[in-house]
Amino acid sequence: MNSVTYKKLFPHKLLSIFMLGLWLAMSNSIGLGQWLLGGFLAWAIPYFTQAFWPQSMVIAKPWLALRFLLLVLWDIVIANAQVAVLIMGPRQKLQPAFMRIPLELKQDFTITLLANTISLTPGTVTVDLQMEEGYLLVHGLHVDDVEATIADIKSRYERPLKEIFECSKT
Amino acid sequence: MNIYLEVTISLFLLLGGVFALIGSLGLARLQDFFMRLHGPTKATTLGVGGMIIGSIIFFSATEAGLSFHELLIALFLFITAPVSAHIVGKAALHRQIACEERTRNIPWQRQSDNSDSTS
Amino acid sequence: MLQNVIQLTMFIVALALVLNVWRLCIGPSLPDRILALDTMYINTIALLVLFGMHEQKTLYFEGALLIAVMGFVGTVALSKYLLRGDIIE
Amino acid sequence: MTLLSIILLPLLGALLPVYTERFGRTICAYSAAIGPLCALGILLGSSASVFSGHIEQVYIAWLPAIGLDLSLRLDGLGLMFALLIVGIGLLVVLYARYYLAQRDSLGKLYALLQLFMMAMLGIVLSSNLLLMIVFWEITSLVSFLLIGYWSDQSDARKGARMALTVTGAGGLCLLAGALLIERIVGSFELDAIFAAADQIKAHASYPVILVLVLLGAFTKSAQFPFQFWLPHAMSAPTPVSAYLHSATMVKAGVFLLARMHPALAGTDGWFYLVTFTGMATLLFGAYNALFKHDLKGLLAYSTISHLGLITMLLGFSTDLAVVAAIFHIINHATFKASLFMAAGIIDHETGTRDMRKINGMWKYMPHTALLAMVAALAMAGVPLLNGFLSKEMFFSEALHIESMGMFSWVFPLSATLAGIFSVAYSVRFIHDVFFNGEPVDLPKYPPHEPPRYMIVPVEILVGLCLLVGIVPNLTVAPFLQAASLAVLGHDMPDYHIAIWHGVNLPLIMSFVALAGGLLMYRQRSGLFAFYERKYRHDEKIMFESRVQFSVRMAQMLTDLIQNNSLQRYMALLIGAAVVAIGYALLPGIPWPQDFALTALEPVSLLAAIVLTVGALGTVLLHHNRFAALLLLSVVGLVVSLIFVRYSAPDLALTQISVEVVTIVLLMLALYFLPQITPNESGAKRVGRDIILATAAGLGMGILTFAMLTTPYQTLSDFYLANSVSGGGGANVVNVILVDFRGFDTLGEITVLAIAAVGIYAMLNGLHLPLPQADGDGRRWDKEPHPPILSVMARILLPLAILVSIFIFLRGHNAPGGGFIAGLVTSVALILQYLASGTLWMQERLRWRYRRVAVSGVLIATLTGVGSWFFGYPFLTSTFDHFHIPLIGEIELASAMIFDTGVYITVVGATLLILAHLGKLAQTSHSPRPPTSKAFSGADLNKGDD
Amino acid sequence: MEILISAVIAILTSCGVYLLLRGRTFPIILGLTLLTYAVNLFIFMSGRLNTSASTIIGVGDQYADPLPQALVLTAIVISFAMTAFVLVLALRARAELGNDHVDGRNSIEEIKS
Amino acid sequence: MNHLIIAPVLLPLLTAIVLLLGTGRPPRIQRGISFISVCAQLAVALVLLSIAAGDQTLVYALGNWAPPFGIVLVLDRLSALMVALTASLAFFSLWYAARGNDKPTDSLHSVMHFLLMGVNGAFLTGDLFNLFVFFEVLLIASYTLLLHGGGAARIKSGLHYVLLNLIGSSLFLIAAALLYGLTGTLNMADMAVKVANTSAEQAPLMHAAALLLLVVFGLKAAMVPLYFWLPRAYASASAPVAAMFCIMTKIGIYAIIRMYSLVFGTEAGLLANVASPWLWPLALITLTLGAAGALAARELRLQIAYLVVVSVGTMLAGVALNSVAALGATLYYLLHSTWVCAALFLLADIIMRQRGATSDRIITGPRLKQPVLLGTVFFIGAAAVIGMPPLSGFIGKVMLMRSAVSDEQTFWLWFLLLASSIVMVTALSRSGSTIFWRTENRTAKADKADHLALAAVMALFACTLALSFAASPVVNYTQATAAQIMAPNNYIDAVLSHQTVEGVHHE
Ligand code: NA
Ligand code: NA
Repeated sequence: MNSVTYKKLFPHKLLSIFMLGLWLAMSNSIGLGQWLLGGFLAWAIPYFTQAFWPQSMVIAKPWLALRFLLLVLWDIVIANAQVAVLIMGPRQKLQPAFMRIPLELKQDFTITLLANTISLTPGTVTVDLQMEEGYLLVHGLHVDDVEATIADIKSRYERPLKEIFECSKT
Repeated sequence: MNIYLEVTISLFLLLGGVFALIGSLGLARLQDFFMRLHGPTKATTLGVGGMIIGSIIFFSATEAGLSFHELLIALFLFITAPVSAHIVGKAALHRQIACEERTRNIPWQRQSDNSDSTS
Repeated sequence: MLQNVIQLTMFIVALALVLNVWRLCIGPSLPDRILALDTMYINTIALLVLFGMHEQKTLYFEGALLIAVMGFVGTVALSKYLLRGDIIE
Repeated sequence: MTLLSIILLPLLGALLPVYTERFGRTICAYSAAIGPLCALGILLGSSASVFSGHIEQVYIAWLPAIGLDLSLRLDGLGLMFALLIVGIGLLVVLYARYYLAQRDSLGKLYALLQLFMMAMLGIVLSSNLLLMIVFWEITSLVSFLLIGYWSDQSDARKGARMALTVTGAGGLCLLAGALLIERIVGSFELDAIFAAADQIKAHASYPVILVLVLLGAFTKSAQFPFQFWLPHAMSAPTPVSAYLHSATMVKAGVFLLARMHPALAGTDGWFYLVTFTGMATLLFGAYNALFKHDLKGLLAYSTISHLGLITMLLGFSTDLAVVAAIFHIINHATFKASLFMAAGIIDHETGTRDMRKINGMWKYMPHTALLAMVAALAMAGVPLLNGFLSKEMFFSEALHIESMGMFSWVFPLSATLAGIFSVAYSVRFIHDVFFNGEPVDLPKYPPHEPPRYMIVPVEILVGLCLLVGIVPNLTVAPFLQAASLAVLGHDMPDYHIAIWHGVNLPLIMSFVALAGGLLMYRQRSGLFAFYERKYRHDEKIMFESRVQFSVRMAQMLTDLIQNNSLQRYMALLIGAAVVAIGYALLPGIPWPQDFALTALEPVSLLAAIVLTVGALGTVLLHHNRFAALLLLSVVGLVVSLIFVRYSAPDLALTQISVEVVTIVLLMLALYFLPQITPNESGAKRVGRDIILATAAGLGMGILTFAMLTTPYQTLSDFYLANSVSGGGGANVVNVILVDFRGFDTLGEITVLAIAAVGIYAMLNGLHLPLPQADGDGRRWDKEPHPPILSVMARILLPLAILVSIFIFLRGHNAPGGGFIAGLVTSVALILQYLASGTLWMQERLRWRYRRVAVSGVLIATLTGVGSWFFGYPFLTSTFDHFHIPLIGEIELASAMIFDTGVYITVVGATLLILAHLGKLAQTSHSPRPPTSKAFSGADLNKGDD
Repeated sequence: MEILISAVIAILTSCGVYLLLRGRTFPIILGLTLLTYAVNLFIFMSGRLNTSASTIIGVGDQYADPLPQALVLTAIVISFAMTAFVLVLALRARAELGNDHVDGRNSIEEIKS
Repeated sequence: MNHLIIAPVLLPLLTAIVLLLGTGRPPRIQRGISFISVCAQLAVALVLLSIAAGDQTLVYALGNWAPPFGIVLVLDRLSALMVALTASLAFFSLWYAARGNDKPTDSLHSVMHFLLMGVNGAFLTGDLFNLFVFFEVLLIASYTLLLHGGGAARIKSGLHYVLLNLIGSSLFLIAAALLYGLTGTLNMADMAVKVANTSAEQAPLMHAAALLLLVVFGLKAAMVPLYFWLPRAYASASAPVAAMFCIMTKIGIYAIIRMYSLVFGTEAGLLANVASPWLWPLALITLTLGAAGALAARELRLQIAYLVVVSVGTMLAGVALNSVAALGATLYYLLHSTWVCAALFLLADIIMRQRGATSDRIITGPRLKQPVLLGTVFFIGAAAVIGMPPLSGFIGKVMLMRSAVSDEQTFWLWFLLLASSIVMVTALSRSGSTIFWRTENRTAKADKADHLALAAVMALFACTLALSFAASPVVNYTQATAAQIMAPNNYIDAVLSHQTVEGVHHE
């Protein structure tokens, strides 16, 4: 089996594994029947929908990815508390700002991940993406220093993402 | 179900509930759209997350074996919430909805106060 | 105790829903209203999760899952309408 | 059967001429004559037995359930009439052969004439009153076609319509009368009716019956005040007039009077109604006839007058009056038919019927003139002619009626007066046409004698006038006797028809009439001037204007009610429903007596508040359509929460999925519609609508509450008990859907498939103006597919499909099933459309959605059909458990295949609808320059074009 | 709760009916949707209020009447099909008649002229 | 077990599916499939008719679930008659349509078969909710058919028709749910038993449900004040559709007869004959307004549509009289009016095509290409629809008039029937004489009517003539049908004692 047909037969291995896990979680059961059925579906669905998602994502550094994931989760939880305080606090003290974050990332997928990460972590929401000009427009709820926040985002989220997904081969 | 479990679940639930309420409060009381956007996107999502954890513990304790399927809901929410926020924000941006005056770098006012501009 | 906490949380979430619908009514802008609706979807999910615990049944899981999917699609469609008018191009 | 053949022969004759017309007019005429000739032969053959008092009868069952059967009789009255109908009909056939112009279709005329003859024969030979009415109305119908023969003439059309309306209406009255008679007698058979004559006359509804039957007779026989249609029927070709207005159509009315005489006559009601109607008609016709300048007009009014005479005689009801009436029927038929034919000849040869132009015809066509003059004298009642005899009898009877006491003199007086006029118009007919100087401005000049055979019918008829007039006992006596027997029911009274009874009062009256008539004609110029001044109205115009008026009234009424306003129709429909509920609950709303209400829950209360805000908000914000849409979604969301609250997770799943698809759909449509609903309802309308809406809401609320608090017993225990064992599924709702009530589901997915097919057809070729900006005039965003959205949508697709398969597979035992799974799949694919666009999707998904949808229905249907092969009814399900090592037990149910059909249908239909609607913008055109205000509020003010 | 549910159905009906009586297609369709909600709830209520019950055999010990639920499902699907149809019909009407009035006339225009 | 009962539902359904799957095939093949199917349906319908004539009520339990738990189809005289009438109408409509009146072909034929499925299902089903489902099937099909061919007039009337019927469907659901909520059953026979035993407290609610159903069926039947949708809709529909639609009002009438004899009939205890006091006056007003509309109409097809309204009024009056004689007469009249009105719609189409731009407006226009032939056919049709003897309309009316009992009934029914007849005489003589006689001095440029299309029209008229001259067997059938309807216990017994097939669903 050459690599092309192999790739066609199993277009998204990672997705397949993920889906199998999902299936087992959904059916709330780990019987053999569910493994078989889930395994079949985890193969069949990506196979039949591959036309919809042609480029496959490759994680170059899985451990970094895991670390990044935990980081983001942590950020979500901790900083959410801050936002809660901000929301409940006096409204007039908030210092909102729009920020343009210049992008080093090139791929749709990673940019999307970055944008979503920014949105999920507190205080910032990605409201626009300009691919040609290469920046994300982010709204911050309470930004003391615009430049610092941009730099923080770039180092905290963009760089790891670039390493995980885009710096692999090519 | 033992009392510690109950307390844990209760904590998760109440915390989640409070976050959800705060998110909605933010939506209700903040001054402009872009500020309001933050509340639901995060607080509410996190709140639901908390409740889902509570639920997972609850059902894992009451039914036989672990019950993970609620996790799927949280997964979906965390995947979709930022995209929702993005697309609504984009719409607002497109419509150039009035912002609080103190907002810096309002994109459609770039010509007038370029001084503060980033990049 | 747990039942009382569940009920209380449900009440809190319901209160959040009322706040959402208030925002939905007063707007003022259409994105505001869409945002309010989207929040309502999420709060509804919370309500379903809580209700499942209240009833001690897992029957509402699919409902919550579906609301998550449908709420997302709805929000996307509504926002796209404001952006492009033609939501399917 | 011979009787039936008498009726059917002309019917055959009706078909022949249409076919033979192409072989020339003579052959056509011969072929037309064959049927009537045979019928005549049969009639004459039967006459001997009729004379001997025998009544030949035929009965063929047609519709015994309602008493409508082919029941025929040939008695004296019928024989006499049948002979007139067939005999004069034959002469008309001959006459028409020469009368009709080359451009007119002779075959059509013959066909109609014979159809008419058939109907007339039916009337006079019917032994069943209902059957008689059948033929009666056929004569009305066919006369419409005959009078309208020259359909390009406005007069002909109007005359035809008038005749049809008047005589048709009379026929319907007669029908009502007949039905009333049948209620009393229990049969439509004449024998039964005659036998029950006393019973009828004594019955409370006799006056109604009498009036209804008389209305039938009077309209047909052109009695005052229904006479007006007859003069206008003169726009028919003359052969038609000669036939309809001498021997047939108009005589049907007096025939009916004679026929029903045994059953209805002999009461005061009959006497007054019939006599005075006849008298009024007699005078009215006679008076007007004198002043008509149209030859046929004169004859028409004369006909009216003579019909009045006959009616009056039948009103007298004495035996001799009846005999006189019958006698005059025969006489009038002969002389009037010949006069019409003569008039037609003159018209034919001169090109006009205006007596002011036609003068001195004696010089040009002496033969015709002689015949016409004899006939006219018969009409005037001059001795030695048949008219004289019956008129003498009439005078004599008029003198004998004493039931009016001291006022009985009105009868002889009016008879004499009518006689004077009758003489005067007859003299005018003779003098003004054949003498009175030279013709003026004739369209055809010089006139000459008609073709030889055209005049033969006139000769025969005039000959008959003379024969009857001179030797009545050798000619008509037996017919008269037989007919009288049929009408009176007993033998003829002792009477004697003779030319000379000695000098008696009737003779003196005749002489007064003759002298008076001549005198009156001499003084005509003054009378004419008087008439012109006094009497100028045209019944045709009046009738038409009345019809026009009723048409306008109908139009006003219809436009008033049917104003094409959906808002009104909706209000009426909803109002009807409100009335239905209100009326039913009026006697008392069943409040619960010992019903424990469930406690109010705070969370539910909050949810209800949210729902109320959503619903009211939708209404209040409905002018801003997009905002209303958002509020509507809230309502849907809370409704699904209610489903959850009350133990219906399946419903919640369905509701939430359908909701989103519907919202997407609404937005797809809203793009092409105005964004703002104009404020166009006035305060009154809004007030009305609020009242109606409140009433409807109140009604529904009360119904709900009453239902919720009423105990009930349901079938559902059966479903709960049999779901697992009989349907193989734990989710009872799903088992009901795919098994217990799978037929409903089959219908439901068929609805979905049809909707898809219909929408596909509607979208085909639909072009809508493309809005270039949103409601506020903002141009659209330039980016059609935001990349973040596209990426996430693609990631979500496999996940969503996984979820949908999960929901499908679990559906039989847990909330879910084919329908919801189908919606989830559809929504996942719609998300791709939203995020990446139609073109992108078309490259990846090459399904033809219509086929997909239909295939789903096919799968479901075939699953159902499959059970036939096991000897079970449609849709019988089967399932079994299989134990597979390592995996465990697996259940396979045929219902799953059915559910697959549902799934496929839903996916196909939903995607067809949404994808094709989404494609609309690509196929639509953009008729306007892309200005920023192109499709906004201004749109409403400018109107779209 | 019975009163609350009745009130909810009453309000949905009233709002739906009011919108149904408007003159433009879009509000009418909104009204139709509201009325459909009311009707679906009404059908659902013909199985009475069942809390803490289910229609899944083996889940819980109380069972709700499953039949009305099945009927509502059918009704939802059918009304979805109908809504889609009437919506496209409204578009077609807009194209053919030039406006979105149900009677094909633009009443503001008429009032003005 | 006789699977033939379900054939009137499945045959058209499968035909429609096959036609849609075969989209793109030449019209010839599509028409062929459609026509063969409709012939088969006609044959099936006639067999069913002969079965039902044996006075046996046949029950078909779908899914082999015994009534009242599963859905049943019930074949009695009435349903057999209606199914046969539908098949005959479909036969002629599709025959006519196949002569070039069916473009785009695939959608017309397939949707027509979907319609047939819905109509037949509605006639055959013995389940109230299933009746709703089939109503929806036939309605959605009818919406599509009504719009077939497009154009502003169709769209406008279609919009009204669709929206009104959507409300009607909602009302149906409310009524059905209410009845379920009170009786706990949807099977009509079972419901009849339960309704008959209604307590006094429940009676008002039942009454409300019964009257709501009357509104629903009244809307379908085009009863005043719910007839508004009909005239414009019928007048603007394409000819084969308009002809086929002549069955639509009869579905409402059928439902009224079925519901208010079986469930709310004479034997329904507290709810006996709840519809009668409404039906009678509304029927008479319908009759009157229909006649006025026919007189007022400015277009021929609109006039015919109003004649349909008149026939609806007539039939409803017969139903309201609530006796075997009246019901028998009504059913006979139903056959008559369906055929005649359908034939007139088809004829109007032929006429309209020949008149070119003048179309069917009742004004002076060019001379027709075949004035005598078309005129004769029109004349017969007009006479039949008015109720002139000896045609079927007359027989039907006489039967109906004879069935009136009380003086008041007699007066109003006779008066209005006869008055409407004379109004129709005036109306049709005006339109007929204008169209055929008051012509311009030029002949229409159009082609002669297609022979086979014309033959379809004439054959349909021939049915009317056959109905007139061979009235006796038909009247016997309809009278026996009426007797069967008025004795609903046979129906109830047949359904409730139905035995399912052994072997499945039995533990
Ligand atoms: Na003269
Ligand atoms: Na589009």
